[in-house]
Amino acid sequence: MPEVAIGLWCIAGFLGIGVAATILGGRAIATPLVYGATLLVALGAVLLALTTLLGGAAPSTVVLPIGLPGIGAHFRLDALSAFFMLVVNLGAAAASLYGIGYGRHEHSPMRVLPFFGPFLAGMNLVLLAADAFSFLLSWEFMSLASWTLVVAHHREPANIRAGFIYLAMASFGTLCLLLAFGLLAAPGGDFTFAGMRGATVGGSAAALATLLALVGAGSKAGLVPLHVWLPLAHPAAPSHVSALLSGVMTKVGVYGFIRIVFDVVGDFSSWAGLVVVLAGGATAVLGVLYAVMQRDLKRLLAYSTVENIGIVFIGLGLALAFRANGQGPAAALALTAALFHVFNHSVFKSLLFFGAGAVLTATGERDTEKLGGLIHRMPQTAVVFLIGCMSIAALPPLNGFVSEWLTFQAILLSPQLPQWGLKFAVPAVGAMLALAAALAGACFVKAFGVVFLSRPRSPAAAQATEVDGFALTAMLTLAWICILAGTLPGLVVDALAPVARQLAFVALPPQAGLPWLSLVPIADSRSSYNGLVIFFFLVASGTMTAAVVHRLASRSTRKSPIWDCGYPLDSPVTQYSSSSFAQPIRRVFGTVLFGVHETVDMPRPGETRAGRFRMRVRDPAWRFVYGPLARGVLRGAVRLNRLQFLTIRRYLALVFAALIVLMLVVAIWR
Amino acid sequence: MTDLVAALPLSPVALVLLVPTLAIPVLAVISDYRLSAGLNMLVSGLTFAAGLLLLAAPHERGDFLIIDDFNIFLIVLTTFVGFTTSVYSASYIGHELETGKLTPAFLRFYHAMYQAMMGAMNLALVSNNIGLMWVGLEVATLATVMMVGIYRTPEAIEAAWKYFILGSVGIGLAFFGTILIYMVSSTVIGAGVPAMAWDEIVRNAAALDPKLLSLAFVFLLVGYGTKVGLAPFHAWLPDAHAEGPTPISAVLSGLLLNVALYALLRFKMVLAGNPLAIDVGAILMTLGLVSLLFAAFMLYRRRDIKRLFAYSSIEHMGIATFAFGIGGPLANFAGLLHMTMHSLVKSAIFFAVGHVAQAKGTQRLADISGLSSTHPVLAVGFALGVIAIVGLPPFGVFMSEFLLVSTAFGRQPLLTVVLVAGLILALGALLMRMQQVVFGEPRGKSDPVKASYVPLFVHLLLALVAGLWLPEALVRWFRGVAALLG
Amino acid sequence: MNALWFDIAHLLAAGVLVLSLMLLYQDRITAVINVFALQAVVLSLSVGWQSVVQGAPHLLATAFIALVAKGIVIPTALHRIVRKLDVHREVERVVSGGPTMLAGLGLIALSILLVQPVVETADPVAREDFAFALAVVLLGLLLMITRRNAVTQVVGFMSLENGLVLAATGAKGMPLVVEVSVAFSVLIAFIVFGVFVFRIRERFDTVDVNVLDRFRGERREHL
Amino acid sequence: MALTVDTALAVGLALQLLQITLVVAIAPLIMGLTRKVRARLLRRRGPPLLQPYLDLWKLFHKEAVVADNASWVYRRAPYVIFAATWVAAGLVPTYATGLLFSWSADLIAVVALLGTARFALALAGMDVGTAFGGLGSSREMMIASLAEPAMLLIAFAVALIAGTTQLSAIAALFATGDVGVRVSLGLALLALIIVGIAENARIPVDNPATHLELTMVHEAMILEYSGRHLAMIEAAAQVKLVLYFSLVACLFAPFGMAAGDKSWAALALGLATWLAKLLVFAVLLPIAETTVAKMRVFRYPAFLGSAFAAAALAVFLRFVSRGF
Repeated sequence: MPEVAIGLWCIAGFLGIGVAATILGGRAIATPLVYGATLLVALGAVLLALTTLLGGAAPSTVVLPIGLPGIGAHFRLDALSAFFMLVVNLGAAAASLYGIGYGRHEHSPMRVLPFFGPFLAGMNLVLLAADAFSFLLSWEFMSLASWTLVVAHHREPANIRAGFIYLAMASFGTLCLLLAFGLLAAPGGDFTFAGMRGATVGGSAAALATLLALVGAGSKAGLVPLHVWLPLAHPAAPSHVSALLSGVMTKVGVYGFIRIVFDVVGDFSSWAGLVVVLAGGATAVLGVLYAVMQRDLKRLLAYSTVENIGIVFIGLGLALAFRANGQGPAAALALTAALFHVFNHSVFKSLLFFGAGAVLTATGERDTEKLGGLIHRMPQTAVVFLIGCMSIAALPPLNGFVSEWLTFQAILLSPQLPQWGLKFAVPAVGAMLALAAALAGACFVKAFGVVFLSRPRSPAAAQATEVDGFALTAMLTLAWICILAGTLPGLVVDALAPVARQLAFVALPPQAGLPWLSLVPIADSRSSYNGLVIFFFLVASGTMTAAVVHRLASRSTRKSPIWDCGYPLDSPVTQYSSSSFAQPIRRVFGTVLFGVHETVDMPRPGETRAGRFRMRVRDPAWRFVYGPLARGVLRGAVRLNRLQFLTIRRYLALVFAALIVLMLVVAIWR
Repeated sequence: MTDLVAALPLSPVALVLLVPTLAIPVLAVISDYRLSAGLNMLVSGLTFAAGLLLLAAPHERGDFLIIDDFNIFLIVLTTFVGFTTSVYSASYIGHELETGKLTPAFLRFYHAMYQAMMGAMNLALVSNNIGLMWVGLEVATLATVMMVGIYRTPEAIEAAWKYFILGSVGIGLAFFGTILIYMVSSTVIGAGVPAMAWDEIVRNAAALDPKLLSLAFVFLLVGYGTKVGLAPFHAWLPDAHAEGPTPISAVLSGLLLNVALYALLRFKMVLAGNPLAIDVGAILMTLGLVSLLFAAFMLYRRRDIKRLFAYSSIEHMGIATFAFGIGGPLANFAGLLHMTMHSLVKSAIFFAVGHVAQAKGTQRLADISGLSSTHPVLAVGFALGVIAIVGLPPFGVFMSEFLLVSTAFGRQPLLTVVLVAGLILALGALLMRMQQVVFGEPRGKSDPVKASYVPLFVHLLLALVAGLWLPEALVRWFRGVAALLG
Repeated sequence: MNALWFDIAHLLAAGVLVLSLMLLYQDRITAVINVFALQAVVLSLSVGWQSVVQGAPHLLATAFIALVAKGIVIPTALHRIVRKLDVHREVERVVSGGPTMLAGLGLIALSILLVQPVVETADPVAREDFAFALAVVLLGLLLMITRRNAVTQVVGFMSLENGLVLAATGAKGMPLVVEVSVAFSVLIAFIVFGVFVFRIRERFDTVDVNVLDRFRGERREHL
Repeated sequence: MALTVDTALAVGLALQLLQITLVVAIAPLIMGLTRKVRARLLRRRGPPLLQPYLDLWKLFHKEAVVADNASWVYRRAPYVIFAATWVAAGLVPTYATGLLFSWSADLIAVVALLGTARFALALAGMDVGTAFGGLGSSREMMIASLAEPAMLLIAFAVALIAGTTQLSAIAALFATGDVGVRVSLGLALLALIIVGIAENARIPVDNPATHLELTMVHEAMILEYSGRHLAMIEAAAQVKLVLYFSLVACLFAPFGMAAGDKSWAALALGLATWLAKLLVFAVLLPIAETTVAKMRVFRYPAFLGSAFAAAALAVFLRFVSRGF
């Protein structure tokens, strides 16, 4: 049986689990059964993906007699699909494991369980689909399934709104992709990817298709300004689903872009690269700025997803530009960086969302202003969450740094590009990337510092308890993946070689054989990084110093109340809060971009009322794009609505007028 | 009338026409509503069976009747939806009687009219004679007028009256167009019955006078377009749907609009045969887009759940019309598929809506919410219906819209952008309402509904299957007709 | 065909047209009804003449129906309604007389413009008649939308239908003409019936002014 | 000198270790020197040169006072900070290029390692949950977010010229002198100095000697620390200063560094020149500091923005001057 068939069986399994969950109904046993089953299937899919990716098997295809009449449903499993299948199902497996424990807290399981399997099925189906119809069908099916999970907690109006915006944006994206496919299939009318690859569309058509793909897939991945649904929808879902939405489904969006632009469109001009790079840079910076300013933990994570998607798209744009100029190795580097980051982000974002979910179950709070001090109540969660934070903040020796380092290396190759626009734009984007990385550091110092460190800001936080073993196991696994991928990046890069070879026609030099397992993307003289050595040095020097100090110098410590320069106040509100932590950055970057407006009214001396701090942050995307749009639609609706209340005579007049107009048309026709 | 008689004894065609016709007087006298409802079901079932027989029947033509690719399937569809609707209406009117909104006396009338409408629509479908087609459509219209007004509430009477007046004018104009066609064709074919036979006219289309032909089409367009519900001839449609009994809303949206569009397409074929005649495609595209956009905007301010979906019917008729306006094998294919899917899904939605209205005791959207908490099954059916109708997979509407948009974009990029905008607008409005109805805290009263969900889910299942896999025969049929449509 | 016959047919058809033009500028309801009755009579004459010309006896039936139903029965019924429901005797116009007439002339011009350039294969009688019929139909519609008064609107619809009959009979050998004219008479009967039953004094869409405007689905007040 | 492979390895290891130990050993001295010079410039006698060593010694032997609600983060952080800074410093070429582990981290990685240290420091500042700690952390992160883009552009400009981000490779190339003097390099140097000042919490961005909490950034974060923990953080700060000095040295004044052949003479020379450079910088820094005044917090963007502008200009001029 070809690999792709096995993949389809996995998908069938997921769907079957959905059906089974519906049959099982709301029984208590349903939760562990469903998640256990999805865990097994997902692990199977991971195995399949790994064997396909590492075994270097030739792409296998299957055509089922369904779908578009006369064309059928084509499915194909190649290196690209395999890699993303790995990402998707790794996340899926972790989420399922986490869900076994977490799902017990779900108050209406029948709104989650039946849709979990189909959601996973949808994502996998997108990766295997090899003709426009099946692709879009699975694409939209995925959106639909995830939508049901977003509105699972349907009694909060905010979630309903989130679900609506999400589904509307998703359909918009789908229609854009549909238009793109319409262009690509136009010459032959052949909707299979193979046919589209063969068909040669005009330059302008290809360009338009690329743009449409960017918009369509970008709206799923969360490119600014198409990201608005993301921070609403991701937090609305149950946390393990949020992890999938944020860590995995956005990657499927990235896959869609890669599949269409790199694979199906094939030939393109370097300006496309420029557009994508700029879009990525803007997304990265804006996304992380949003993130820093959030006080809702899950929304913060969602916005940071936007940032990371931006980083991925920077890499993809560079790859486009290099490939358009026939610079294979550079393209391979950029592409590898992007895919590496895809992998990393899927891992640590899932980890962080699991952590947020743990906090949510332990305290019932998502608002960072009401958390704090959890490191004492939930130590294990704190450790893994810290690892996640450090990885996403791109700190060596963890994995987040490696992918960003690779992206920087690709950026440093940009002077090779002949186009002046790129020459000047790419360094600027590089600076944006650096800015994003630094702000991400700030963002996650805030996240960890406010939630886990400092003193509890609410009784709920003070009473928190550690989460169950399943959840901890899931988080621990992901944390280990972060560390391993950070210290042994060469192996990941080698695993990505087939994908690079497929899309950039060359791959990076093999890394596994290098001395000390170091990472040398281009040439020894050019640049190299060795996570393993750094990790070893850090651990060694740290422990050594500690040991020396403790042995030779004092090791005694004395407990004492907080000093705080002599006037400690024991009310937790005197601490730096989440929004006060963000204040300097808000001031520096937000004033223009987000129309940040802060007002403080201080009671006069002697007045008893409390002082008040009011802050307004306006999202430019809503301010300049969606707000006006919605208003316009409503205005039009109101105008036209008069037509509902005319008298019959007026309606007849309408008919009459139309008749006369048509007759005039006939009269002047030829 | 010779060959109409020759069609007897009991060829499927005759059955399709006779069974309902004969049932009319019977149903008109039976007063016990259970019996009459059952009989109604039985008759509709028989008609459906006859329609199925028609699939096997050979293609035959007479000056009055014709059986060709184009109408066989529509007959099957019509009789099928007619059947399911009769099943649904049996459970629906039971509730109406209990709540005293209807009396058995009215029900006799109701069932008689139901069969009259079914028979008339079948007549319009099978008739080869354009005059006969006209008669069928008009009888169907008048029958529905009767039923729209059946609740005798002021709103209902008002809606029926509006429908009646606009309908009559439409009747007049369509008839004028028909005469005109006859005049033109009679100069070529020669006076008499053959000059009104559609296939004769098509055969000689190239020889006919283009100017008068165009003029005739204009009148037919306005006349039948009124029944298709294309803006700006749509005025009767929303109120008629909203105020009539829900089964009637279902057949109005699911069938009558289709049949009227079918009539228009027959004449489009005629004009397609004449190179000098006016460009029908352009007109249809314009009307289609106007209807689509107009309806999409109107969806946002609706307060009555049935009126909401009535407007969505206008929208979808616009889409189909646009597809036929674009023309070409793929677009026509998409249009036909869209007609089919729309009649299945929209009637399913009305089935659901009817029960919702009965459960909540109101049609005001503002008073309906949290359905998934109080009536899970109904909520699922309703949600699936809306998801299907806005063109989300894996339902059939998605496939038709996929084909339409992807092919149209190559031919009419700008118009297609408008089309997509309209689709998004409509989708937004419907999803917003659907979420409001299905989710949130339950509001208002919520009675248990003892309803048969079978018709609802059968329709949805069919739409689902069609979205994933179209049977070979269906595809062949669509392809054939698409070729005819040019 | 004999030129005289042709001229007579032409004359009668033109008469129908002129009368529907007259309908446009009547401003008293009784007068409107009377003019309509006259139009019906002329129509029946023209139809009868056509039956002679075409040698189609069944058209006589049509002519008879036109004469009886629209020439006698319906006008008397309308007169009764006017008396019963004491509709305002004055016709309230939406557009004043002058512009209406101009529009009417414009419509006539348009219809002739549309039908004239038809190639000569078409039978001249039919063509002439047809131009007039088209004009009559359009004028009837115009009458319906420029008058507020229900009765006038009914009359408008009926004169529209007169146009249809004119066209139908003009088309040589047209099948079903009789059936259709019967059907239309029934339709009109319904409308008149409706006007009477629903006590529509003023506009078509107020099935009783003082009750129904408050009972429209989704009234403006709701918004 | 002909060496067998493993002896070469041993020598390489030794040289690397020498550098790693040197940067730590010498750091307090450099700090002391800057303080001394500064005091002199302010007409004070100032502490003795070796005072920092004594301070560290004292702190190490005191018992550490730890707040009740401090977590393990608070206790581990100083060691992490020190280790990260130390490793970074150990990988910046000082007296010789091409050391054994020079390839294990390039310029970007070194900067990132400092980022790790900063991350730990900021967390430590927030751990106990005081107003000052949070204030310090948030400002520190803000400054970092302003400094990093400039730093990346500096790396970009240098890499444009050297064609690599490998520090020792860059140094080796520039040491040959055939690169010549470039405008871009000058601008990059300027930018790097500004960034360095901000990163090391020197005037005008921060005042290491301040005792007014509201003006503190670095000091505010470590307000709660005492004893050995404080000592580790102080040591880290000193090492960081040395790191930046040697970074400037190896990027912009790489002369005298021992290149490919590690002959004793070359090594000795490299060592000497390196120390000399450190001394010069240690004298120049306080001079610059005394001429300016501490800035308000929200003036930093302008200050660091100038660094960004300079670095960007360096990059773009590089394109132009290459002229294609």
